[in-house]
Amino acid sequence: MRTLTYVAAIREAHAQLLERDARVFVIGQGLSSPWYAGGSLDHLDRDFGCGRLLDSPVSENAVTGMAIGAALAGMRPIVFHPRMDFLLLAMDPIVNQAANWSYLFAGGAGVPVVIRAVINRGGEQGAQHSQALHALFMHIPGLKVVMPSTPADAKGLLIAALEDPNPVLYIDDRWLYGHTGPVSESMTATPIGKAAVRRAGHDVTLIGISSMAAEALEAAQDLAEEGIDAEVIDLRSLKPWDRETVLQSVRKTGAAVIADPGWRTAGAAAEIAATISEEAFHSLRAPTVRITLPDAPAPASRVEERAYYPGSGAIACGARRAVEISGRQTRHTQGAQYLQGATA
Amino acid sequence: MRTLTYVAAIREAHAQLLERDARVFVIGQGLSSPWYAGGSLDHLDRDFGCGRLLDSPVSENAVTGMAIGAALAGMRPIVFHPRMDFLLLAMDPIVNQAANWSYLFAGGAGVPVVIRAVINRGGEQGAQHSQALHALFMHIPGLKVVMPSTPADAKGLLIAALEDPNPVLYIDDRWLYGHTGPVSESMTATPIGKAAVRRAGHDVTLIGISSMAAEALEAAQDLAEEGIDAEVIDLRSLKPWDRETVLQSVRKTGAAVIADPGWRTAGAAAEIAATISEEAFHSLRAPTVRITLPDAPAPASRVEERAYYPGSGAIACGARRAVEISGRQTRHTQGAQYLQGATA
Amino acid sequence: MARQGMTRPLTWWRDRWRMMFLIRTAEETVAQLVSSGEARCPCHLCIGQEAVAAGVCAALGRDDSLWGGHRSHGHYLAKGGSLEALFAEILGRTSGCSGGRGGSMHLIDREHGILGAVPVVAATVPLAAGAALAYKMRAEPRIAVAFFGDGAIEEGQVHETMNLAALYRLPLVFVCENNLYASHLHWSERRAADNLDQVGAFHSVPGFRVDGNDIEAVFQAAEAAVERARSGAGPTFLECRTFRWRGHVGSSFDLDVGLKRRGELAEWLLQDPVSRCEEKLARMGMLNLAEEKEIIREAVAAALTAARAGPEPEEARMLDHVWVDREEPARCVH
Amino acid sequence: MARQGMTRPLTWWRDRWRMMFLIRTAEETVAQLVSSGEARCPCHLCIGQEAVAAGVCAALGRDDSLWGGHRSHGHYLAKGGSLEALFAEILGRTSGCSGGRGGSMHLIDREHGILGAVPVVAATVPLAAGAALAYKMRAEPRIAVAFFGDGAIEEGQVHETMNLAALYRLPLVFVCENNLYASHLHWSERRAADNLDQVGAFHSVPGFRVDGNDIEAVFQAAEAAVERARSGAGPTFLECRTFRWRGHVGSSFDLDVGLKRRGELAEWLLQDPVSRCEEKLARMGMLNLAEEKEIIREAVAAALTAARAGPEPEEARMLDHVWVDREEPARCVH
Ligand SMILES: Cc1ncc(C[n+]2csc(CCOP(=O)(O)OP(=O)(O)O)c2C)c(N)n1
Ligand SMILES: Cc1ncc(C[n+]2csc(CCOP(=O)(O)OP(=O)(O)O)c2C)c(N)n1
Ligand SMILES: [Mg+2]
Ligand SMILES: [Mg+2]
Repeated sequence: MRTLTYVAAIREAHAQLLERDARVFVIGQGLSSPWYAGGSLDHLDRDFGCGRLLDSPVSENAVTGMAIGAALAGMRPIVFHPRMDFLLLAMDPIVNQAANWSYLFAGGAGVPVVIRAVINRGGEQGAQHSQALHALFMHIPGLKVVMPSTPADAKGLLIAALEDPNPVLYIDDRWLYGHTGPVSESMTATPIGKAAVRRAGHDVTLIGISSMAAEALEAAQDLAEEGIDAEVIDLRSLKPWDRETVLQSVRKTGAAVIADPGWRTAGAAAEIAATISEEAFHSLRAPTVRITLPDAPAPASRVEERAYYPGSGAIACGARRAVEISGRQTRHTQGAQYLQGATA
Repeated sequence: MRTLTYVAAIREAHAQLLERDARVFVIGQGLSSPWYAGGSLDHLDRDFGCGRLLDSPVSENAVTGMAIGAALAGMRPIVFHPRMDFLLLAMDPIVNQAANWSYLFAGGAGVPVVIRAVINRGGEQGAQHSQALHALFMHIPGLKVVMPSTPADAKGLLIAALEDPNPVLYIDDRWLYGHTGPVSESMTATPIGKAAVRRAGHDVTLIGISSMAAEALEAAQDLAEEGIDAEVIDLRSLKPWDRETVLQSVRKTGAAVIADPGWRTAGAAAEIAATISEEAFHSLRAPTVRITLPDAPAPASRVEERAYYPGSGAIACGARRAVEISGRQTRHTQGAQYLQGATA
Repeated sequence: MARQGMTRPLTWWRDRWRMMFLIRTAEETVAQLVSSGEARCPCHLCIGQEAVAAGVCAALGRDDSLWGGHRSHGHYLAKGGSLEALFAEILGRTSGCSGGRGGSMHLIDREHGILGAVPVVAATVPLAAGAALAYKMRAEPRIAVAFFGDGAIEEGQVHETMNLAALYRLPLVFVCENNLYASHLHWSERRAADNLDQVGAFHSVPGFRVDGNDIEAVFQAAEAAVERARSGAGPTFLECRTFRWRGHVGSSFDLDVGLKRRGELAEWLLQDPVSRCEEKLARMGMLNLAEEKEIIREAVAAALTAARAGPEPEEARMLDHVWVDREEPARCVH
Repeated sequence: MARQGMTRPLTWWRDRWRMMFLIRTAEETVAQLVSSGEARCPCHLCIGQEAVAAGVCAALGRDDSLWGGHRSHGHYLAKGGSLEALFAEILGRTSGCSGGRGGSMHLIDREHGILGAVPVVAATVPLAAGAALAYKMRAEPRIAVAFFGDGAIEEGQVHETMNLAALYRLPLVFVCENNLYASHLHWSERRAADNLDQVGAFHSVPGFRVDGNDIEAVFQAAEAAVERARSGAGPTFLECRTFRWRGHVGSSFDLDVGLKRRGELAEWLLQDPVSRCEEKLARMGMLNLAEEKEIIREAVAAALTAARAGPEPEEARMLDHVWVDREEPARCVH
């Protein structure tokens, strides 16, 4: 299969969706700008015309509401927010309207809208231009939330989001835009609600969300060198999330590390940790570790930014701790015992 | 001490705060209406004048922003939202502005604003007029969140919120307005971040939030009759929350039930459950039970409403389950064994 | 924009009157249900404002879409919604237009182009614009109408929507029912000037002030606005001045709520849109409406009886429809 | 509102020029820091727009408060903010005005009444109104000024705030720097008409259009608006028409961004507010500004040197100030 970057995969998904279905259009702030979409929408306006790429005024509330209304009138809109921070201006249409609509009217009307929001952090942008607010939306009944970590899923989940008859929040991360991977040329949806086991392992389960899934995979490689065999799950969907895959893995490994690019308190990782402790209570041999942002807004200075965003190192560290407490016989501990025996 | 209702305690706190400090004022939608504030602000406009009780147009975003600006200019505003649902229109000022301000400017400016929002549910009002969205705010660094369950704390936490130099979200619940209890006539603050142990017990810890703390206390009474001795903690503050009190109790009882008036997924109860499983892992003898709303918007019909809102019964049920799994020798199990022995 | 002097046939006046009288009778019935406690959900009655719903909807086609708010019983009926489904919804029955899930404040009937009424103030205004955008993109001759109150103008999203509607020349009509109050607050407690018809001027949305208790004036203004929208010329704003006879919510008259409501109500009662229409009918020779009234009253009573027979939801189905499970087969025009 | 014909002394013109030249020089310095990579945070330069900041702030007292947005270096300097603290902030030093926590887009200096500039478009507009409310409640003679761009008008909260400001007669001045673009979009891609000065009309906020590159015109309009606010007559809206020479963000010129930017820029370069002020000074006899310029350039260079010497934050203190721990002792006028 050919290789694409994450950003090219997003762009291709848009192009193919626009091509396939006349009901699809994109609306939002910055569609045609050289900055806002980071290449993910490049030239779509040229290829499909401004009539289907509406680069809108700065009116997050009304623009999001319009996308919802258009969806209710038979279109398949993608409403674009170049930063997730700006969703805070569109909470009424997203949470009060789109999320409730199906339930309110007893299924009489779904809202097939895709709300695309970008985690656009780092670069000393500071607290109002760095937020990863996915946990807020994970809490809301009636929404679906997806967070692809690979180019294939960046494409596949956008397709799935668009095909879903419900409001789906699609969250991509600028830090992943340069990542490469195989991407099908055809329009293959990644099923919403299904996690992906990126690496099988026996000693500990690493559950990664969005960019942290990629970091978890890296951590697993480092851990493997130390003889710790980690299973890596890329959650991909946050709502609904794939409890079965996660629980099955944790029941096997007995220990879990959750890596989440959001804040700690009442975040996505809390839900997963709580569920694990409820549903895999008797298999769990060590406390679940949450690797998250600290409970602080994003700083601007690079020094503080470096300390603020955890990566594969922190995940590996958490995994070592979990494995140690779990008392599992890993190749790592077996080796250590063997050496102890040899020197005894 | 004299007895007051919860609603009278809120009103008294407002009156005393307005009386004591010329910097205090109240702004928001519905202050002087016969409906919106449910008696919690009755006649304050008459007693303190419209200059200090600004019954505002329906402009949640700008009104909340104004309260924040006034706080930054030396006032001590209380901005009132008669339903928590309407906070969704004021997320930018609350989350992007007020919560970030101190951190953004390295402590150069705090935002001493109280954002008061009411959980106003039931009565067949339906999905957009029933929400308990506290978990969204618990996730946000820089905010404080309090949820009194008793008349004394309804007064004490409003005073504390106002005295705090940070933005504090004060959430009261209309279902508690008629509850009565002793309330000090003086202005005694309830410390933010301190839970209250409402009942000491050994077999299981019931942790209640807002109205669910009252339900938990009721559940404990029922459980006591069955010989289960529950400890009841009223969390009172959600952010920061009192980890120490909760963990100390769970380390003692080995089992916990969290009763939260919000949705389940990624809610407040998830954070508490996750923390318990991290920090009291080796003491925990049963999976923590979360008693929450189902992951569904609020229905309107009374039949569905009845099923939707859990109460003391569900809490007691969860507690029995936890106690049973924990294998703890309660008076209940001891009695059963005794009887078994007697009949053997 | 008014085309003065046009004479409409008696049937036109009779049909408008029928709709207004139907709304009035239905609302009085709801008031009784509220007073008796049989209806438990919050009900915001439009008694006194019937001409706005009836007049605007008379200018709409079935394919045009309507969006409303918390006070939308009249909009729903005028656009063709079923009386029984309305009562059933208010009584929390699964036979309600929203399956008993919404109550009075959440109404829908997609087959009649009622795409949704919900109680967050101003919430459906951008949604209506989105529907209008859909029609425009598909080059369909439909238009969308957003009904909202004077209070909604205080919400920023209405202004955002006006700009977007003008920019994209959307086939949209903004209908503001200015009943001078938002809940307990008189307009003068919420704005510096009484000029709601000017709200769109800045955004290039032409605005007109209409006597909202004059069914013909409302219809004329709506017809012109609808025509403008349908022709591709863009959105129009209508301020329909009116007054609600009952209180903000429920069946009470709120006589002591608000600045000067008691006196205002006395004056507005003289402007009853139903009586004004009856006078017109009388002038045109239709003097006796007793039989007509009886037919409508019976229809309303029958609808209520049928609604009462509807089943209450089953607890066990409480979690249905959090999500739409699949694309519903296209069962309606929208 | 302009008081035509008033002759201002040479010193007035010289002081205004000094401020504009200071802002220009500082911004050119920032542009270099961005180009060289020394400044890493997003910087939105106001080169070409200096007269708005300098003109409005000349009409303000130190106790008056200023609120800004993403493009606020000029506002900060004109209101008295420290050059060194600005550079230090941009370079992420703890000696920065925001302790290195904010970078270019988050500026504060409470001692000079700069209560905050943050990059969420329109976010500080309601905050400014809140400050104005505080002054009014305390019967202080202060006023608040909100600076924002033409794009901010598209955010509903600005309209909400205008209504509230008029209703409460707040001592507030809205200053809209209309540079014709919001990021890459020309006004004509965002609105149906070029009429921003009309935005307040509906809300009873008088509005004036001003040549934003004419320092005297800006000052006159601001002075009148400030006087109106301070006298208790309420808010005023000023549309200052101007143009940014550099691109939306960073040091590039964005020549190929936007509908017709290249041609527009060529025309607007001829309207350079600094040169126009220099011509005026020349006409008044002050022909040689070389020495003046040198002094300012040296001050800017010295500030940069001092800023560069500031310490970077310590990782270990990253969690400080999530909350304010206690009431800070009143260390400033606000
Ligand atoms: C966003 C929001 N804020 C506040 C409310 C509470 N509320 C319900 S109706 C109403 C007044 C609406 O007044 P108006 O728009 O004039 O409609 P009317 O009731 O007069 O028909 C308010 C403020 C709400 N429903 N939604
Ligand atoms: C709420 C919000 N939406 C979008 C953005 C992205 N954004 C940053 S600057 C800008 C344009 C602002 O234009 P204008 O107000 O005219 O100010 P100018 O840049 O021209 O000075 C936008 C849309 C933002 N910062 N905040
Ligand atoms: Mg009204
Ligand atoms: Mg601009």
